[in-house]
Amino acid sequence: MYDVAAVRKDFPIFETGIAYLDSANTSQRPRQVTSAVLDYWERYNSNIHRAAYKIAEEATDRYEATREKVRAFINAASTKEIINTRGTTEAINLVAYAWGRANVRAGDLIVLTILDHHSNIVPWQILAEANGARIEYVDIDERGELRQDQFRELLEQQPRLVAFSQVSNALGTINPVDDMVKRAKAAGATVLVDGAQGAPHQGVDVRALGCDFYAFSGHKMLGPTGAGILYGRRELLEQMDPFMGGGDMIKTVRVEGTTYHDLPWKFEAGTQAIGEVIGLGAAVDYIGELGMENIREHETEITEYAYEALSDIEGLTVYGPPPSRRAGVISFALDGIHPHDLATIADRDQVCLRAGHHCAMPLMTRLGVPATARASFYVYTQKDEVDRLVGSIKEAQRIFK
Amino acid sequence: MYDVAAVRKDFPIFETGIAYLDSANTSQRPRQVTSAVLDYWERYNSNIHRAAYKIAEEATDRYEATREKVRAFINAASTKEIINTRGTTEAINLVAYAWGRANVRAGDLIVLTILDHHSNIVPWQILAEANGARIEYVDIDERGELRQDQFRELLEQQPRLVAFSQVSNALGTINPVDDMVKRAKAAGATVLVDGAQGAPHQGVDVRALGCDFYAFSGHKMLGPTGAGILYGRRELLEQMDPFMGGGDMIKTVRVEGTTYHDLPWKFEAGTQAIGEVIGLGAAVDYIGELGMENIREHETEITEYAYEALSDIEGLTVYGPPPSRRAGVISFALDGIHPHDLATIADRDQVCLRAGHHCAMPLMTRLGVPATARASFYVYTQKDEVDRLVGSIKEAQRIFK
Amino acid sequence: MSSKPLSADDQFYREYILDHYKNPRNYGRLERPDITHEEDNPLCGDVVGMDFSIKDGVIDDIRFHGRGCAISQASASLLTERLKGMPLDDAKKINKDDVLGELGIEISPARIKCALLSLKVLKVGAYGLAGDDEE
Amino acid sequence: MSSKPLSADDQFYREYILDHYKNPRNYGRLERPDITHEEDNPLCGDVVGMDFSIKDGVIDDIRFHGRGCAISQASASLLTERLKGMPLDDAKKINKDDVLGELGIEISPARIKCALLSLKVLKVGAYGLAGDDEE
Ligand SMILES: Cc1ncc(COP(=O)(O)O)c(C=O)c1O
Ligand SMILES: Cc1ncc(COP(=O)(O)O)c(C=O)c1O
Repeated sequence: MYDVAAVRKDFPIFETGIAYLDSANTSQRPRQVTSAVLDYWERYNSNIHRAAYKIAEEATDRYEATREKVRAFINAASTKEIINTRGTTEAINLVAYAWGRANVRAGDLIVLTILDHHSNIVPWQILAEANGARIEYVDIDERGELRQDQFRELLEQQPRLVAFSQVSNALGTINPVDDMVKRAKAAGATVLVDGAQGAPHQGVDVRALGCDFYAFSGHKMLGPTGAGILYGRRELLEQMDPFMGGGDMIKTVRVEGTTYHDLPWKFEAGTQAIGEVIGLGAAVDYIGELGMENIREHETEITEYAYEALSDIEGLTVYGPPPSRRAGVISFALDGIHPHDLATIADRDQVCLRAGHHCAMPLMTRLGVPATARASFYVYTQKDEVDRLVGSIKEAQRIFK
Repeated sequence: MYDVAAVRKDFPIFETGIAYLDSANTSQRPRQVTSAVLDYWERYNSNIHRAAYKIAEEATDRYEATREKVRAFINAASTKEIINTRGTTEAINLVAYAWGRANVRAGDLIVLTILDHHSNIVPWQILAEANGARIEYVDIDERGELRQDQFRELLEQQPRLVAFSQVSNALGTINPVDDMVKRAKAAGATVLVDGAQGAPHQGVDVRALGCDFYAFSGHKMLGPTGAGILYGRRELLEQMDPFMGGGDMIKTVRVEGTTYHDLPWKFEAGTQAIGEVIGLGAAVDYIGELGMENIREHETEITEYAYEALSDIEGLTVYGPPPSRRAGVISFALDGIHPHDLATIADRDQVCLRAGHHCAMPLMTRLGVPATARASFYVYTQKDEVDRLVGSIKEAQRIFK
Repeated sequence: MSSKPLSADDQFYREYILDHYKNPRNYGRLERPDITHEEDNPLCGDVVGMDFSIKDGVIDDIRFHGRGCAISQASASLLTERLKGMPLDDAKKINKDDVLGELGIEISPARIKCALLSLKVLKVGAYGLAGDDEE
Repeated sequence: MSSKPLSADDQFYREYILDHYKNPRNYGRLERPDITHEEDNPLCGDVVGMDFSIKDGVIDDIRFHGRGCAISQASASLLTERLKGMPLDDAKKINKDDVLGELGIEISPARIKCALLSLKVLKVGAYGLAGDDEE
């Protein structure tokens, strides 16, 4: 049995009394993660990869150990395919610059989706503008699910790149990524999957999935801010020029020219977020101990509970698919009450609720709403927090009656 | 009187008994910094700029408070000119992409110096290659100081960009940046100063200096890894297109196109290193309390002490300028003993010494050495640590006699 | 929850703010405005637009339209009440503190932009002032 | 410091390693090598090159040259001693553990590349094997 009370004990922040329902935004971090970083700071704080002494060797080992943990976590073939970035956004931009600028040509088609996060839209808009490519967006149906018929039509135009998210952060929609990747690859496209909401909640097997790139953020999966991952297929990464230049990503620097380091370091210029990467390793360990299956089960239980509780409230509209096809995210609206006003009232009860466009403005435009309220769940979420949310909603309805 | 013993009490790592002589590589972090990050994790851990509840407001406030602290620290005109990056390397790459790609044209001249760090060379090599510009490097004289005569000659060719470091990380040379910036500006160049070694040890007044861009790293000035700063003159930053695209750097995202956020957020795409930026703010406070003047005095005292002690050793060659014109960095060689072997022997005595090319291969080539040993100092360095280094050197000479 | 005594946050949604939200004054459009301007707060989707009719340097008539949270809409409604009949020169002097004072409640930093959106419409629309000075 | 008893790290610079460093065996160049190859470890500036003379599938003669730390140069010297007169097929079988074993000391991760540089020269030079498998 998944013991959420025991899990919560690992998160000192809950002693403040908050009900934290904004994990799709950023997760909380357990003591196991923060103490791993603290251990670095207090015992072997040093720079890596230029190690001439023991503490720097330990820092290097632990930094590289995260890479192996992440490799195993997503089942990549090699640690050469695991590149440290600040997060999903930098990971996607890395691909847009280092792969995109060289490989996307004028007139090429880029296929995105209307429910994607800005971080998986804007880098491609910038690329399309620079290289003269065009972008098409896969629409959603009335349940908030991607229109697969339209996706397949677009594939017939042989897009150069197809990029979409594993799970929508705004609606919680779980996209049929296995099928979509297979079809996109068969159509000859390079495929990037935005795993920001997928990696923490569903996990992934990049080899089974068969995508070319996979991006995710440590801070959404119990790790510190400042550390995230780009997975890239080795063959592609080998062909790519570096993104940023600087220390550590080179073999030799000469006035006449420079040779670059091997993978994965070719893409890690300058001093990396060493402590944060070490913390991410601890987060992967922590998730491994809980077990991704258990996490999923727990989230499903909470999501179903919340879905039902919210659906019971009069004047409340839930956006997106039924609970069986959604991750632990519920976006909703209240008749006559703006999401911001609801969030402000919830905040009085220490209920942390997100209100806004969730960095998915094209989706908001598509849904015809300026903003939604959103509750999202993770390993530590308990039913009591959902109950408190329901209380805040009723309170708001009382005030705005 | 500067009380180094009291300062050292703020750094738990010294309880391990190490003599840490590698601060030019990365500094240690005091409890004041680490507990600021811990406080974030345990009390108000949340994402910023989308705040709908109190802890997110506090995170946003403290994140933005760092910006104001940094602004004051370098005396920038506005917080709009302070952009968070992972460190110096990302800051310089940001300029190379977002300013360089649009402003440097075929045949344009870029002036760098032979003693610069790879992070202030490779991004420009990549840019020069992409845009067809050419690069000239200012040489050093026999004291390891930039040849100002040659610099002036190069300025006559009206370079588009001039980039150099405030202080050399490999030799400790303090460059005459005031004069160099003034001349480069007068010649019509855009000027970037790499302050990675300057900001922590000398400080800077960017308005007095008059440079267009100034880059530095938090982890070299008592802050956590993962947070650094790009200062840019507002006028230039306004004209520039964004670097990375994604969440938070936009005003509106539409299928038809996107409008970007105001400065400084235009250049901060995706979830930032929130905890790390908050830690950097605490580091700036800590430095402010010690006082930059006092830090400089303390470092000068240690550097002179070390310079003398090392110069007394037979068969030891110190590279670079006399102590009066160098920062707290001493690069040296021992006859018949490779720097790596020295570092390994020092490590046995828990003396953390750097051996290598210090990410300054063009300088090493120029000096005709494959590597040097390097000791570097900071706020917490005490003479006893220098004495232990001298002991290790003598031990190495005994073993290799 | 409903048995809770009147708290600071009930204050936040004081009766008259809710009243202005539900029954906005001067809501709608003018047929032939001398000035018309709209601003939005893209981060939360609030929109406020105002139509001004100016006679002899005085705001002779005014209407606002828009959508968004209670704070942004009530603030617009309150501001139009105040502006109606006011000489333009006086309207120019209205500042943040006036607007926040009129709302009479504590506004958290995250909601300041909602509260000041209508002021931005006034400033940018009526005077062409740069609208970003409240950041 | 000099009164310290023999420690693990004095072991690290054992007499015979220092001896190989100061008096390298088979140092220099061959006039007409059948194979010649050089590798460097750019991160620390170590360089090792080897010239091979092959007769009937046997390493008939060998010389190395280079510069760098004691570990890299002693390792090269030791390896040439072992290779001289060895059938190429046997040389092919030499692996990391052999080389590290021959050094007979504990090598920290940071110095592994120094210790194995000569093996890389052998592998890449004599067999054209990819040289990155020790990473
Ligand atoms: C002079 C100089 N420039 C740039 C850098 C790069 O800084 P970072 O690795 O923090 O990006 C360093 C530090 O290694 C440095 O000393
Ligand atoms: C689906 C999705 N993609 C991308 C991102 C961007 O991640 P980050 O802000 O960590 O770079 C997020 C999170 O905000 C997300 O939910």
